[in-house]
Amino acid sequence: MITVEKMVVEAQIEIAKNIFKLVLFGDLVSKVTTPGQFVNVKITDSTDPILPRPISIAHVDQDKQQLVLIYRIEGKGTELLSRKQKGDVLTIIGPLGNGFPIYDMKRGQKALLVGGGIGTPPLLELSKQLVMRGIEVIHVLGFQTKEGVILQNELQHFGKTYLATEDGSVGMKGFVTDVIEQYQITFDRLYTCGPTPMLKALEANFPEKEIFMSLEERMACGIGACYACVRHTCNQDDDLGYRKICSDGPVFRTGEVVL
Amino acid sequence: MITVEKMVVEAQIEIAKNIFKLVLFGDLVSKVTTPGQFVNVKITDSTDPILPRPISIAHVDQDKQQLVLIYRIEGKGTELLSRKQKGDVLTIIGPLGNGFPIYDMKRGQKALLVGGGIGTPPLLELSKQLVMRGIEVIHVLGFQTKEGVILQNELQHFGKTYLATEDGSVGMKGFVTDVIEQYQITFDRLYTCGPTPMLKALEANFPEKEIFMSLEERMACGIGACYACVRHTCNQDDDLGYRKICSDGPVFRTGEVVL
Amino acid sequence: MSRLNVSLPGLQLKNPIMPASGCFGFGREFAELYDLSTLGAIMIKATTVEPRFGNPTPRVAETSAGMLNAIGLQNPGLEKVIGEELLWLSQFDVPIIANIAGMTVDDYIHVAQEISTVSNVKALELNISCPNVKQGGITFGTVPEVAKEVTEQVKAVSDVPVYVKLSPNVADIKEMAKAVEEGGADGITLINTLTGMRIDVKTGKPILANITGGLSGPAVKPVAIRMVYEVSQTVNIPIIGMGGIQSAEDVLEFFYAGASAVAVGTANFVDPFICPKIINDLEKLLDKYQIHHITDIIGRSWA
Amino acid sequence: MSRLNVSLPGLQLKNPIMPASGCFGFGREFAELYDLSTLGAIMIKATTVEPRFGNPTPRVAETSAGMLNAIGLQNPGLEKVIGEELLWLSQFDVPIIANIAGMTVDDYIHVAQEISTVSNVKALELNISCPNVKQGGITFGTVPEVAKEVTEQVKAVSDVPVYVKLSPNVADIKEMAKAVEEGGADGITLINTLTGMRIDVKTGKPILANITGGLSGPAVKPVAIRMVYEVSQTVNIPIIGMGGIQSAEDVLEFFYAGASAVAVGTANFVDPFICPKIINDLEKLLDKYQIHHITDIIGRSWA
Ligand SMILES: Cc1cc2nc3c(=O)[nH]c(=O)nc-3n(C[C@H](O)[C@H](O)[C@H](O)COP(=O)(O)OP(=O)(O)OC[C@H]3O[C@@H](n4cnc5c(N)ncnc54)[C@H](O)[C@@H]3O)c2cc1C
Ligand SMILES: Cc1cc2nc3c(=O)[nH]c(=O)nc-3n(C[C@H](O)[C@H](O)[C@H](O)COP(=O)(O)OP(=O)(O)OC[C@H]3O[C@@H](n4cnc5c(N)ncnc54)[C@H](O)[C@@H]3O)c2cc1C
Ligand SMILES: Cc1cc2nc3c(=O)[nH]c(=O)nc-3n(C[C@H](O)[C@H](O)[C@H](O)COP(=O)(O)O)c2cc1C
Ligand SMILES: Cc1cc2nc3c(=O)[nH]c(=O)nc-3n(C[C@H](O)[C@H](O)[C@H](O)COP(=O)(O)O)c2cc1C
Ligand code: FES
Ligand code: FES
Repeated sequence: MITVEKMVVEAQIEIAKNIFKLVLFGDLVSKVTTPGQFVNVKITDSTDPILPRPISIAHVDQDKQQLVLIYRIEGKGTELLSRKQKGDVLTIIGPLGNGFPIYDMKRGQKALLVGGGIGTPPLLELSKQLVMRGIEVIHVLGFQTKEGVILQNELQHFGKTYLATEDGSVGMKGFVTDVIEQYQITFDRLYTCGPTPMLKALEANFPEKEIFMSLEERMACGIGACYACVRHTCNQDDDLGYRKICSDGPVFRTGEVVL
Repeated sequence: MITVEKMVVEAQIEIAKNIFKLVLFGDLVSKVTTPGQFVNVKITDSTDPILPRPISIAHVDQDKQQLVLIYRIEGKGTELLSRKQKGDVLTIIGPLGNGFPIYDMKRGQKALLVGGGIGTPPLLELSKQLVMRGIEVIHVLGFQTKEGVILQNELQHFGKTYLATEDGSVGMKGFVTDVIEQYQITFDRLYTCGPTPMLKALEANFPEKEIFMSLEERMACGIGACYACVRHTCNQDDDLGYRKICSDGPVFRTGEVVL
Repeated sequence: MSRLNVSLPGLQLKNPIMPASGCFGFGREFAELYDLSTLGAIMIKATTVEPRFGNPTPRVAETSAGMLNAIGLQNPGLEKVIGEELLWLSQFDVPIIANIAGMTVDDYIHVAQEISTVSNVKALELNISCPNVKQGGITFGTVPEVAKEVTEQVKAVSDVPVYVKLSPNVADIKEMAKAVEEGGADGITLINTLTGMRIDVKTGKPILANITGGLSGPAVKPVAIRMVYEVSQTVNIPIIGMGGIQSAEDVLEFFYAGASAVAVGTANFVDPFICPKIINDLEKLLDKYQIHHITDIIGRSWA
Repeated sequence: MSRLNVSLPGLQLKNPIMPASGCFGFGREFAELYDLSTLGAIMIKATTVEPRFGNPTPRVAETSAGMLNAIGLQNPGLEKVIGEELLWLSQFDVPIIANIAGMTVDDYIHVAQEISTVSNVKALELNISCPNVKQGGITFGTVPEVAKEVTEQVKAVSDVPVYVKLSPNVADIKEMAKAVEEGGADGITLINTLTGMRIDVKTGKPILANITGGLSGPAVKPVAIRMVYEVSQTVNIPIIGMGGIQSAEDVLEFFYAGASAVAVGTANFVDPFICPKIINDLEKLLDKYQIHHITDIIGRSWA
């Protein structure tokens, strides 16, 4: 059930250059069902900026009624968000979308989680929940440089974690696909979130594998009403011919929508 | 010299229902020359609201580099202003306008200061400076009800202070003009700030007296550039035919501009 | 006794608040949030004869106090709208205003004829002004003669009253309003979006794939209020006003300007509960300003 | 070597930033704040043959991310503008663009003829679009033939290049631009304000004494960008763009859209130091985005 709630900021920490971890408290947490869902964050009560910002839920703690967002400063909205402090209140619309399917994986199976840059956060909750269900997880994370690396330690906790950076400043020099190849990583299913070129490369490299990827698009409503965030389906005979990233996704199986 | 400065909020206190006293700290204070000048307060860095709000300078402390604004919540801007707390920063444009002329009054002369409602604040600094120059001051303040009364104690400190309220809940029931008549208050010069009907009544009741009144108008620039705040001159043969309230005023001698 | 009910051609509204076309889909998403029967009416997404995918993405961009959209009239087409969406909506006690669009006059006639026979469709809203449709659509909304003509032809086939939605991208809105009134319109809705554009400073390229889009939100409210004020004094048919409404105070502003009901668009994206919230606040605001009935204040700002 | 200098008909600009007409008076107030010679140019307040007091107050109202004004072309009249204001301005090393207005074509001719001979006036800006002048003024700005005609006649008498300032209150800005280009305009400035209105919710009455006013500020920027984008690809004369500029980033957006220089209006009221601030920031922004010279990016958003 989607709700609109004034959630309270419990903490805000800069975990890497311009990347922040925001801990929010409120009832809305109890409505979160799957890793990979997101929320729409209304950053001010004013009209500047007017639209809410979609941010993935990185972590949920039902006992403490907390959820964690991890975001990078991109423009005005995220910059303003980064100035919020403990005790401040934010209007949150959510939880939104359908997350990563996990219930059909079987104990003992192996999941590869591939994160690219600021696409990594939703994999944290996913990894936790997979491990809780007895799934083996391996992480491959790609960043541009050392400075952008996030969540390595946290994910390490749940499973083996490889790193790649484009400039080689830490981990392997190259892309996530290079890491997977180099270490000949095998898996039953691949979950991923990150920039489109990365998603395309993964899709191309593992045409026979089951891959679930979380997508992004400019949004307005976040709930499926405005048709801002549609993608064509790959299947031309599909009854609808499109999917909305916000409400049908943001997670899709490869082959469902055109990247 | 007009400057634009980020001034620091040192205190914000609700001194009557919806009326606040805001203490600001900064260099700009040293530029204030006359009681009755005002500042333009940019309440947020955002575009909501976009225009700065003109507020009279109620009190200046050059030693502490402080100035005091006293304002009532009228709409969005003043409501947002009232939420500012110690340590917050506000962009202030000022000092603006020409205040009440005081240097031509002589020691021992008697000044009557008449304030109507939220027009009272600029009289505080005026009263202080007049007294410092050896002028005798008498205050007559008019409010709608007891709840709206402000600055009575502060002004009392400088000179005799009479009160009128429309509903008679405190002081004399009636208007400031009733008080002046009732107590047969005499004076050499009258200074006033308040609603236009009050200013008109004073002008009509004391046609032979020297009266200086502070006026209000919707403003944009506050510095004389946009022509938003003009009034016709009473003298039809005046070279210009108009005055700008922001930069030629806000204080005018009666008979200079049409009320 | 309600102080918010309003009677307009074809429409008995419990209250004068309705979501604007294109900002509420066909209501399904909002039905999970609140009871749609609380709404005065629902203006459904523009319906065309054939299904339309619309424009490539990005389709939205943010602006100061507003947003641009270039959805491109995406909709499942007349058949599905009638067979699925309107049928589904019939479970709610709420009149539907069917927003219809097309590339040709024949398209309009076709959609109007069929959709106006559906039982919960109580009025049509002729979208002659959508700035995002490239093939000719735009001229419908800016040339009085053409607007009049489409209105006449749609009126001739419609089973229900016809409201014409005007574009603000014109030099003289009164002229447009008079033309559609002459064409037989039962009411006017305005404003649709102003054509605008944004460029990404990082890339130097337009943000919207469609390059230009329609500007909506609080930024356009002063233009909307002005047009409602002008049109309401020019024609004798009622106006449903819209453009930047975010609060019950904004609703009053539209009524003072001359509107008889209002629609809420962009604000649904900022707060999905905004319509019930406004309905709720409006009643309180009538008390505050000692207004007996909302209809008492229509056009109060006129000289 | 400057990376900000721009050459336009009649104008050698140190930088492409100038205050917009009506938002800077005749510069006197700002001269007390900073050296006017730092500006690219100054567009002075509209000048008419006779002095004008303008409209009754209130003349301004705030809107979401914008403001309405109905100043009504207040100015001291041609004689004083030349004899006092322009003379005073001649102490600064800055070209003046004289914004001229009138009720009749003869008025325009009269003002143009005289003001264009003043030595620091390097160009005229024909204000055919001021929405606040009631007597006929408005139609100048919305009918292509009339706009062309005024342009021709003013061109015929002017000693300096003529820029025509277009009104955004039209259905097709390209048509207007073509008309004034045909009329001989040396450049186009746009946009003037959009006509809007606000009503005071407490009283139910219009806030502006003039009822309607011109909308400016960030709210209108998307409309301005769209029009600069359209017009710059339609005509072969340069454009000075304006509408909602608040920052150096906004300046880049206008250049990408196709402007060759820009004017800053409303923002001068929000921060009187905004023009020098933008000039200062712009240089840094060129570094950030690795732009060699500001003129390199004119029209970069075009397909
Ligand atoms: C489903 C989803 C989940 C996301 N999760 C995260 C996350 O966990 N962490 C994170 O850092 N970022 C995430 N993003 C991206 C994030 O929404 C944008 O970085 C953010 O909206 C930028 O806002 P801004 O005001 O800082 O930038 P501006 O450029 O000023 O924003 C202007 C407008 O563009 C939109 N916009 C800009 N960039 C993007 C983008 N990449 N995707 C969608 N809209 C955009 C904004 O929402 C806003 O409407 C997610 C996006 C989506 C769609
Ligand atoms: C020279 C001068 C001195 C002033 N001194 C004081 C003071 O010391 N204390 C105080 O409480 N008020 C003072 N005012 C009035 C004060 O400026 C307004 O109450 C305030 O601007 C209202 O802003 P708002 O956002 O709360 O109201 P809104 O109604 O939301 O404001 C909307 C717009 O209208 C303008 N506006 C609204 N009311 C007024 C008004 N009465 N005068 C001018 N502009 C107005 C605002 O500035 C803003 O641009 C003064 C006004 C002037 C011109
Ligand atoms: C995303 C979006 C889609 C829209 N789609 C339509 C549409 O299909 N038909 C239509 O007539 N108007 C459409 N509009 C215009 C709105 O109905 C409304 O006229 C306009 O947005 C102004 O109101 P607002 O400022 O409250 O949004 C759309 C607006 C938005 C923002
Ligand atoms: C108070 C005010 C007065 C104006 N007066 C004039 C004028 O005299 N002549 C003119 O051509 N434009 C005038 N304008 C329009 C501006 O020059 C400019 O075109 C418009 O405001 C858009 O720019 P902005 O959004 O940066 O303000 C005026 C604008 C404002 C706000
Ligand atoms: S953002 Fe509105 S439908 Fe997806
Ligand atoms: S407010 Fe601009 S001239 Fe007075």
